[in-house]
Order: sequence, then structure tokens, then C-alpha cells
Amino acid sequence: MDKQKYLDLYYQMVLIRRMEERGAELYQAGKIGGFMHLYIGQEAVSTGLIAARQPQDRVITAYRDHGVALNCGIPVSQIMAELLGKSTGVSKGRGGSMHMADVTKNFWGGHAIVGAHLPLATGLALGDKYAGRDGVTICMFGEGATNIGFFHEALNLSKVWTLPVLWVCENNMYGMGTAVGRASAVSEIQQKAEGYGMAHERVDGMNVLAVYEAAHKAIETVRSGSGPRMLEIMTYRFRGHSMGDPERYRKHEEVLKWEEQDPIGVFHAYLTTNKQAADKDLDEIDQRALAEVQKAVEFAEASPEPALESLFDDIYYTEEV
Amino acid sequence: MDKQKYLDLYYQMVLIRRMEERGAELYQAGKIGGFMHLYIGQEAVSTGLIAARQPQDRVITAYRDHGVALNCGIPVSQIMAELLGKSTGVSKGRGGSMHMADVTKNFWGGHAIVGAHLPLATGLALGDKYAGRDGVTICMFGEGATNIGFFHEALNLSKVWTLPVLWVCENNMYGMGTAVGRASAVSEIQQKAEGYGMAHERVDGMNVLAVYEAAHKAIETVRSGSGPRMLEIMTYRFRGHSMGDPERYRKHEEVLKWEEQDPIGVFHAYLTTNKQAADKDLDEIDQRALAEVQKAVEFAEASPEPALESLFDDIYYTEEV
Amino acid sequence: MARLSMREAISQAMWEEMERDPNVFILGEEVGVWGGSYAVTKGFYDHFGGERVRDTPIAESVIIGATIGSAMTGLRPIAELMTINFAFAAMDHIVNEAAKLHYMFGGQFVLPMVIRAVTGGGRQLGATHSQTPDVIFAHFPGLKVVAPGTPEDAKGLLKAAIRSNDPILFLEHATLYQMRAEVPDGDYVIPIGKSKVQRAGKDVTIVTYSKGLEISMKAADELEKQGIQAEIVDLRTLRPLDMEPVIESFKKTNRAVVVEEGWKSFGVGAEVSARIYEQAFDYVDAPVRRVAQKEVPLPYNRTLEQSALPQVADVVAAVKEVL
Amino acid sequence: MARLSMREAISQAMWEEMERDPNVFILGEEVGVWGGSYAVTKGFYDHFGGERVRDTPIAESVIIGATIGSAMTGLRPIAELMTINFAFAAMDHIVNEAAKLHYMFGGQFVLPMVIRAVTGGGRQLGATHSQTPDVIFAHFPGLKVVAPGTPEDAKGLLKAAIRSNDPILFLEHATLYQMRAEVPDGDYVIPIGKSKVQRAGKDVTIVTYSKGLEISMKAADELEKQGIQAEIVDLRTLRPLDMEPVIESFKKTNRAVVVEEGWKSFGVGAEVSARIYEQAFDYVDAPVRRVAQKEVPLPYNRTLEQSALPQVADVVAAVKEVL
Ligand SMILES: Cc1ncc(C[n+]2csc(CCOP(=O)(O)OP(=O)(O)O)c2C)c(N)n1
Ligand SMILES: Cc1ncc(C[n+]2csc(CCOP(=O)(O)OP(=O)(O)O)c2C)c(N)n1
Ligand SMILES: [Mg+2]
Ligand SMILES: [Mg+2]
Repeated sequence: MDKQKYLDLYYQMVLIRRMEERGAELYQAGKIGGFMHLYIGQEAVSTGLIAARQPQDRVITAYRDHGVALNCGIPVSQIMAELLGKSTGVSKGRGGSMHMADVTKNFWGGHAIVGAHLPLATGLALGDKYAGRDGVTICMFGEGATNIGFFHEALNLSKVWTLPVLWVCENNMYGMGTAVGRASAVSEIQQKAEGYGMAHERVDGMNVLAVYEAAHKAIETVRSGSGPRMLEIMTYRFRGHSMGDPERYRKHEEVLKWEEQDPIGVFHAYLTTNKQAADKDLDEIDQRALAEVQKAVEFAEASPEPALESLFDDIYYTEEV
Repeated sequence: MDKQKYLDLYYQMVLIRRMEERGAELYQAGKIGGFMHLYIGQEAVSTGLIAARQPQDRVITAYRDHGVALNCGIPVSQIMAELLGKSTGVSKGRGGSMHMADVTKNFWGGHAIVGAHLPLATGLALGDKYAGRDGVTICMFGEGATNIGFFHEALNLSKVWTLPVLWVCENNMYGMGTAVGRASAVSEIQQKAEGYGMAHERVDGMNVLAVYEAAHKAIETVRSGSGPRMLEIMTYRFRGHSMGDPERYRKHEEVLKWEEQDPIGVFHAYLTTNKQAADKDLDEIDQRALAEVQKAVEFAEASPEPALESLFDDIYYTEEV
Repeated sequence: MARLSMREAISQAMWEEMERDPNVFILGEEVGVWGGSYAVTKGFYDHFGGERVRDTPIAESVIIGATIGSAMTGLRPIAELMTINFAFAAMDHIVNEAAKLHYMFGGQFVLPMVIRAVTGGGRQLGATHSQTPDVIFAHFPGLKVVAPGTPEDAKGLLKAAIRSNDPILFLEHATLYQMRAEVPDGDYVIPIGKSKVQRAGKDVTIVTYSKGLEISMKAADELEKQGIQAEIVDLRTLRPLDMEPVIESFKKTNRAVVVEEGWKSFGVGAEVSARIYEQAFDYVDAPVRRVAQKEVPLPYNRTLEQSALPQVADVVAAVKEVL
Repeated sequence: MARLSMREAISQAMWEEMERDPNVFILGEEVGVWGGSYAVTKGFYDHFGGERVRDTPIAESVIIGATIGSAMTGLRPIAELMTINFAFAAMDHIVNEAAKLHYMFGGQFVLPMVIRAVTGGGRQLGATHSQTPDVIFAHFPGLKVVAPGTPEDAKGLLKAAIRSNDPILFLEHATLYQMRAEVPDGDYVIPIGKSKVQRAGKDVTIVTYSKGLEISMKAADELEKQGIQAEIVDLRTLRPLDMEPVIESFKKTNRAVVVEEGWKSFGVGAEVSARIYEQAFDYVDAPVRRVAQKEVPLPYNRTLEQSALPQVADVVAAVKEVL
């Protein structure tokens, strides 16, 4: 990996962090509504993962999607505008925080029903296989989602049909307030892949390079036609499940402990220690990210609301009645 | 096991066989309607399994339930009457072939939505655990049912809550016309238990004693409080999936090959070879079974239809409206 | 024109569309080797091969999920649900995904998909396997619900559904598969969302669809003998619901009976009745009557089951009440 | 009497019933340690312990399946579905199992179970999380569907539901949790299946339930100022549907508006409207009007979302139309 790529990874992670911090403020200020799930702490996962994809590789994830959207190439401005419900938002203000997609960037959403997008991912992969294209579908989900039936049906089918899917479990230890061991029969999620005779690997999700390496290898292996695989990426969310989580289910010390492994801090240290970047390069990146976010917020605030008449657009492709 | 118990097992298997052969005739004659799934070839499974239960152990199964119902102690007459839709049927003629239950015998049905009874089984087991009773819930299902989400959710929960359930997969190689390998990512169903960190074992389902031994050990282990386990019982159905199956999906030779392992024939040979029974003892049992079935058919035919007014009974326990 | 059964008409529509467009494919339980549990896809597997006629595990959520996902990539999947009773095991994917994604993501992609499902009771399958819950799917904007009552409509509407870019639930009543009638050959497409007068009359309007059409036709024969001429309007599509021919007929007859196989409460008849009053209040000469299933889970016993299902005599009686 | 929020009233009902009957227990996602995602079970886990307040995996089918199974053994489970939108992931267990087993097995066992679910839109949660699909559950005989609109009714009806031997879906509208009113202390039980006149009037009958009641009450205040006295009948239970107070009121006012939050087509208003005509045809002076949600998947943007939801002004306008 060359120096520029390192800096890009760093920039992406910082940009997600700054974007979400600003999002949290806007939420508190009442400018964002609904449910909003922050990705803070988990940035290395989608950053490393998506850096490893080719343009023809589809990405699909759950409602914790801002970082994923950004890594897929959606400008912060369109994400911010979506959060503010503006017509310039990536989903035209209709989806909100949980439902962002831009299929021109091969990002197939943001899906808010836990686990329901895993079956969709099998279909995306089938589409490529059917057409003889070499795209890999990258499907991300939380460890909590591995207990719902959708997970089971999707993993099984993907294996039976040898579909080009990479199943990526972001194990952040909790599904809302439920620690993994209280909800899942096995505490290592990767073990579930055994039930499908599927190759699997556990990866350190606080280390963006480790994620990148594992993802790269896995994606290319899937691309080679060997069928689906699963990655379990170990991570942690520093914030509540969504805005307004009382966080009664974990100790503050636990959070603090994980913060010592902050993926941005870890990568910052790696880059400077290994002389891939000077402090001031990284400072400059921080500034650039802040400026980008500021510009995005201004864009979003200045953008128009969707027109009232647009309410009835796109219920169907063919409009009858 | 004493000689009488051997003979009982033999009687049960023969009785199921004769009952179903007669059922098939009545179906062809138009006296039975709906879907009917015969258990012929699989008799050793429920016979061995249920012989190993204690009275406090609950049994629940899918739509292929005649044999299970009989093994649970429901008289052939009530099964026949149910098949004929009579008011004396075990479900008052309302359930038919697929929906038989007698809770006084701790038989909780006969469920026709594939896999949907597995979640119910977790609840039955929870009921016993909650109340501090030592019953074990024995939940039977086909290998085809292990691909649906219900299976996954139920197995996971049973392990997380350490519920007293014995999961019993009757692997008869096909779900309708789909061979196990065309529908399941793993061809050994027991491997799915790995995904739940659950103990499992494969058992020869054409050998009633092997089933009995394995079941006895498994049930008592579950009863001891060690949580759920899974048995995969290898078997084969000699008839079509249900009445009117064109059987395009398997070769007749395959069926013939399995018929060499007919569980009744196998056990007959075992009993005579080991001098547990003389041919004439077994012949007499055959006669007894035939007579029992004949009596049952007469009873069923002579039984009244449910009263027309009964249509509205038992929609609710409390009748409003 | 050829005389086809409803089964053959549906089969033909799919066959022709698959020949026409390589992006059309079929998936579902037993659609391949078995030939479809209702034999609708018999011969397809041998002709089109296993890539285009895909047997699935018993896993309704992923059947519909894969249908949606592949449609998102531009394919035109036809999923077969063995019966509508199993749609409940895929309910989230039908109403929360298929019905919502196009709108929720601002129209970025389309969902050219059809879910075929066998609906209806009357075959002694017991409560879990005998439902006609068509109406509940029609409640969700974003989905279209088509339910033909004749072989001709089945062919024309299914072709339209396969060519449509919207997610469509296509309901086939199990006891209509044997119905035979003339069906136009080849490229015969009927626009989705148009009700149709299936029988002209002047004394009363019978509004119905699917199995109800067969019952209503027989009732109309019966009534004819008694000198009553019933006009029958077949909705054909429950969402969008085309009331125009209904209202037009009603303005002529001033009396209506709605006939459906499903349960009466919160059924199709309620909506049709409400709309008749909303749209033709001044033309109402008698209360609109609804003929529907008695509100019980259907029992296995044949006599009981039939007593719960709407019968020709019920329609005749209802018509006489409104006259 | 104490002034309680709807949330507190529901909480109190469960708490008292759990104290009263050791067979009553709670299961669901985040009902324990978290205290309920809508804080309805806050404090329960600490007081009753983890055996009686059971956190579950995210697995709606087995949540409802375990609810049914444990009810079959004689326990009295209360399942919490975080929102009704997730009920679709448990649809088979709700409509094919809970609603059918008692009948299908000839009444051999009962299902004393309650499924509590948060319903409703209006909180910018987007299309998948904002539905008010109450009506579709009411279509299934065998299930009862209760949906209170006041704290008092919530307490009394939930206690009745917990004590009932029938499977009951109990719908709590998310934006009503904060509503405050007087609630009787202790053993206060309201029979399930009785509609109630929540406000007396003589000029028009407004029929509604759940969130619709709040909207209708405000509309009635507005109308009052204009000299119009609306009588409001709250259905409280959708199945069984008690039309008696509706018809009684209608025979007095001869005009009705039905108000609900869900989509209009195939909604509650259709059934109520159809029954009014069936049961009081000779008393109808103007077409019954329906106020309901516009037929779109609800969008995230607040202005758009609100424009799709029924508003007080819509009710006022509808009343003026029927007068
Ligand atoms: C079917 C369904 N059930 C419940 C919910 C409510 N819910 C939203 S997020 C969540 C927790 C998911 O946890 P996990 O999969 O670990 O993802 P994470 O939030 O940790 O990223 C729950 C229960 C939902 N959205 N969908
Ligand atoms: C949810 C659901 N989907 C489909 C069906 C139709 N169906 C009934 S039995 C069956 C095959 C089940 O196979 P398996 O579980 O192996 O049991 P077996 O019939 O071999 O005993 C299918 C697909 C159903 N009843 N329920
Ligand atoms: Mg998590
Ligand atoms: Mg099988």
C-alpha cells in the first residue's frame, strides 16, 4: 500500500468521525429526527473493508450506515442533507439516517429491519452470477442480527447456490443493550459459519489495515468463484446504540478501555511511528475533514425541503390510480 | 429391555404401518381429503424415540404425524376418525391428517407450517423450566425444515436459555422432491448444531433399538439440566411426500434399496435371530394390528360428522360477539 | 385462440415471457425438478435449465429476499410461493422491503418482480393451509395485488406483471386451476389495474374477483332463470383498485353485492362498499351486501368447511335482499 | 385515582398482574436490563428478576413462538414487540399459530397470551418503521386486537387481556405514551370488546380508536367552537368489533366520520362504514367519510410525513362535509 492510500484511509475515518459528531449536535438541536445510530468507534471496519472492494462490488448494510455510505463515495453533503431531510439528500430526504443508498456508487442501502437485508444480498449476488459479472456483494450486519432467521436462510442459500457474497459481521459486542453472550448461543459469531460449511475468519476491527488485508483476501477469494465466506470483525461502538440510549447495560470503564483502541488513534500512531506520515500531515487531514463537514452542513441547511407534491412520486414506477 | 417391551415396539411399528396402508386406501376411495403424508418407512424413528420418553415429556412434530400420534398413546380409532373428519377424531375432525393433537397424552400436535412448531417447542420447554418441572420437550422435524429461519431462532434461543428440549431431525433425505444436498449447505444436518454450540449425534433410524438407546440417553441428559441437544435420525420414506406425489425426483431403485432396510423387517429379523420372539408371536402381533385397524375404521366410519352448529365453537375461549 | 385451463394459461404466460426475455427467471420450492407443486411449471426445468428455474430450500424469507435483491440488479424474477399461507413466513420481505424500497430510496431503482402464490380454501387442508388473506396485502401502498378469475385474464395479467417494473403479488386460486376457457395466443397483455365487466346485466351489480367470479357467474345463471339480470364486475386487481366500472354499473343498477372468498370483516367487500357510497351515494337504492367467508379458521371436515365458505346460494340470496 | 401517562398506566397494569399471578411473565427485546425500548418495563427486571422479565435475542418468530408454547403449558406470557413493524417477522406465528391453534385442535388448550406492540407513525422513522397496520391483524378470526386511546382504557384493557385465555394483540401508539389522564387505582379491569362513547354530542358521530381518538378529540374541541357537537365513539377493540354504540350514536346523528391513522384503503374505516350502512341504512343522511393516512410509505422528512398523516383539520373538514 502506498503512502497516499494510507492517508486516504486516515482521511476517511476522520471524516466519518467529524461528520457524525456534527450529526449528533444537529440531532440534539432538533434538526435531525427519527432514530440515528452513530458509527463512532467502528470507523475502521467499513473504511478498511470498502477500500478493498472493486467498483463492481456491491455494498449493503444495516441502519448504522453513515460511515458505510461515505466510504462508498457518497459526499458528506448528501449524507448531511439526508439527515436533515432535504431534497438534495442521497435518498431525497425520504429515507433519513437509517435508509441511505446510492446505487450509482454500488451502495444498496441502509436497511432498518434487523437482518432483513441479508436475503436481499443473496439476490444482489445472484444478479451478478446470473449475468456472468464478477462483482462480489459485501453484506454487513451486526452480531445481534445473526440470531434472526433471515441470517440463517440467507447464509444457507448463499452456500447452496455458491453465490459471490462476503458476509461481514461487525461484532460490536452489543445488540442495543444485549451483550452478545446473552443473545447468541455461541460467543464467537464466526462459529455460526460452521453450520453452513463456510470459510470464516475473525479480524481486529480497530485496526484498519488488518481489516483491509483480510477483506482484500476474502473479496478476491469470493470473486474467484469459491462461494461465500464470512468475516467476523471485532469492534466496539463508543456511543449509545442510538441517540438517547440510557446505556444502563455497560459500565463506563468498559467504554473507556475500548477507547484506548480508538481506530483513528491506533492508525495515527501507526502512521507516525512507521514514518508514513508526519503529525502535521495528519493535522492537515483533520482540518480538511472539518472543513468538508462544515461545507456539507452549510449545503444541507441551505438545501430545499422536498416539494409537498413529491409525496406521491415513486410509489410505483408505473403510476396507476 | 425385557421381551414384552420388544414386542411392544414391534407392535407399534406394525400398527402404524397397517393404519397408514389402510389410510391410503381410504384416501384413494375419497373418504379422506386434504393433504396426507404417510410415515411408512420411518416407523422406527418415533417408535424408538417415544418409547424412551417419560409421561411428563412433551412431544411436538410436523404434519407427518400419524405415527407420532399413535406412539403417544392416541388410539387408532381416534386417528382414523380424524382422518375421516369425524367428531370423534382426536381434533374433532377439524385438524385432519396434518393437525392431530392430544394434550392429555402430552402430544402437542401435528403442525403443518414447516418449521413453525420449533419456536413453539421452546415455549413448551420454557413452561416446564419456569414451573420447575422436569419434563423434556421432544421436538421432531424433517431435514428440509432445518433451512427455514424458525429452526435457527428456536435452536439459538433454546441454547441461550438452557431449555430442556431434545431437537430431533428426521432426515429422510428429501423435503418434498428436493434432496438434502440441493437445499442444505451441509449434508450432515447434525453439523448445524455446531453453530449453536450444541451436542449432537447421528443415529440409524431404520433400527428401532438404536433410536431407543440414543433417545433414552439424550432425553435423560437433557433432563439433567444440561440444556438442549440434537439428534439427527437417518431414515427414508418409502411412499411419496404426500398422496399424489409424481416422484420424479428419485429413482425407483433407490426406494427398493432402502426397503431392504425396512425397519419392521430389520426388527423382525433381530427378534427372531436373537430368540426374543418366535415367528408366530410376531404373526400374531400382525394379526392383532390388522384387527385393531379394522375396528378403528369401523368406529370412524360409524362416527357422526361434527354438528354444523359446532362451526363457531372454540374460536375463542371467551366468546364475545 | 385456444381453450386452456387456468393452469395452462399461467404456464404459457411464463413460458413465453421466458423465451422473450433472458432476464426472466423462476425461483421457489419445487418449481424445478418436481414441476411445481401445482404443476404450473411442469416442463420448465428441462427446457430452461436449473439456472433459470431454481429450486430453493424451504425458506420463504430468502426466497422473497433473493427475488427483491435480484430485481434490484435488473433481473425479472418470478417467485412462486407454494401457497399464500406461507407468505406469512416472508411477510417482512413482502411488505417492508418489496413494497417500500423503490419509494424510500427516492426511486433510485425499480423492482421488476412477481410473486405468484396459490390462494384459497375449499380443499380440506385445515386452518393453516386454507386462507384467502388477499386483502391484507392490498393494504400496503407500494405493492400491487393481482388476482385473476379467468384463464384469459390470468395470461394477460401475468404477462403484464412480468413486464412491469413494480413488485406484484399475483394470486392464483387453487380451485380455479382446472377452469377452462378460450385464451388469446401469443403476445396478449392486459394492463394491470383495470376492473372488467365480465357479464352484462341491468338489475344488480355483483362486484367480485378471483374465486368469487366463478361463484358469481353461477349465481347469475341462477338469477337469470328467475328473470334477474346481474351485471358482474371483476376487480382483477385489488391494488390499485379500479372503481370506475363498478360505479358505472352501479349508477345503472343502484344495487350491489360484493362477493369474495376471504373473511368478511376488514375484507375486500368493506372497501368496495365504502367506496360505492362515497362515489355514488345518490344512486343507492338498497344497502350494499357482502358475501364472504364466515369468520372462523377453516376446519378440515368437508361439510363444515363448505358451510363456512361463500356459496352460489349465498350470492343468490344476497341479490334478492338488495332487490 | 391517579394522574398517569399512558406509559405509566400500561406499566402499572403489568406490574399489578405480575404481583397477582406468578404465571405472568414478560419476554421481548430489551424488556429487561434496558427497561424496554419505550421504557414501559423500566424497573421490572430489578424487581421481578430475569426469569420473569426475559430479554430475548432479536428473533421475532421465536419470541412469539415461545410465547405461544409457554401459554400452551398454562403460563401467561406477555410478549413485547418493539414495534408492530417487526411483527411481520413473526407474522406466521401470530396469524397461523396463535390465531388458529385453539380452534384447530378442537379447543383442547387455551392460549392465555398477550402480544404488546408499539404502533404508529409520526416520528420520522421512515417507511419501514412508521406503519399503523393494525387492521390487517384484525382480519384474522382467532386473534383479538385491542388498541386503547386513553391511559384509563390502556390499564383496564391490558389487565383484561392478561387475564384472558385468548391470544391478544395489544397495540400501543408511540405518540400516546405521554398522554396523561386520571386512571383508577388497583384492580381495574375493562371487558374486551366494548366500544365506548368518549365524548357525547348530537350532530355527528366520529368513530375512531387509538391515535385517532386524540386527533378526534381535538377536532371536536374545534368543532364545538363552531357550534357543532361531535359524539366520539372509541372502538378500543378492532376484533371483536363492537358496533352497538356506533349504531346507537349514528341513529341519533345520522352522520359519521371514521378516523384512523393507518392507510385508508382496506382500512378500519372501510369496515365501520360498511357496517353502518348495513345496520342503519335508513338513518343515513350523508355519505360516511373516512379520514386516514394518505397511501404512501411514510417518508422521513417531517413536513412530508405530517402531510401524509391524518390531521385535526382533516377531521374538521370531513365533519363539515357530512353535515
Ligand atoms: C426485526 C427487527 N427487530 C428489532 C429491531 C430493533 N433494533 C434495531 S437495531 C437493534 C439491535 C441490533 O444489533 P446488532 O445487529 O448487533 O447491530 P448494532 O446496532 O450493534 O450495529 C434492534 C433490536 C429492528 N430494527 N428489526
Ligand atoms: C413454511 C412452509 N413452506 C412450505 C410448505 C410446504 N411443504 C410442506 S412439507 C414440505 C417439505 C418438508 O420437508 P422435510 O422438512 O424434510 O419433512 P418431510 O416431509 O421429509 O418429513 C414443504 C415444502 C409448508 N408447509 N410450510
Ligand atoms: Mg451489535
Ligand atoms: Mg425430509
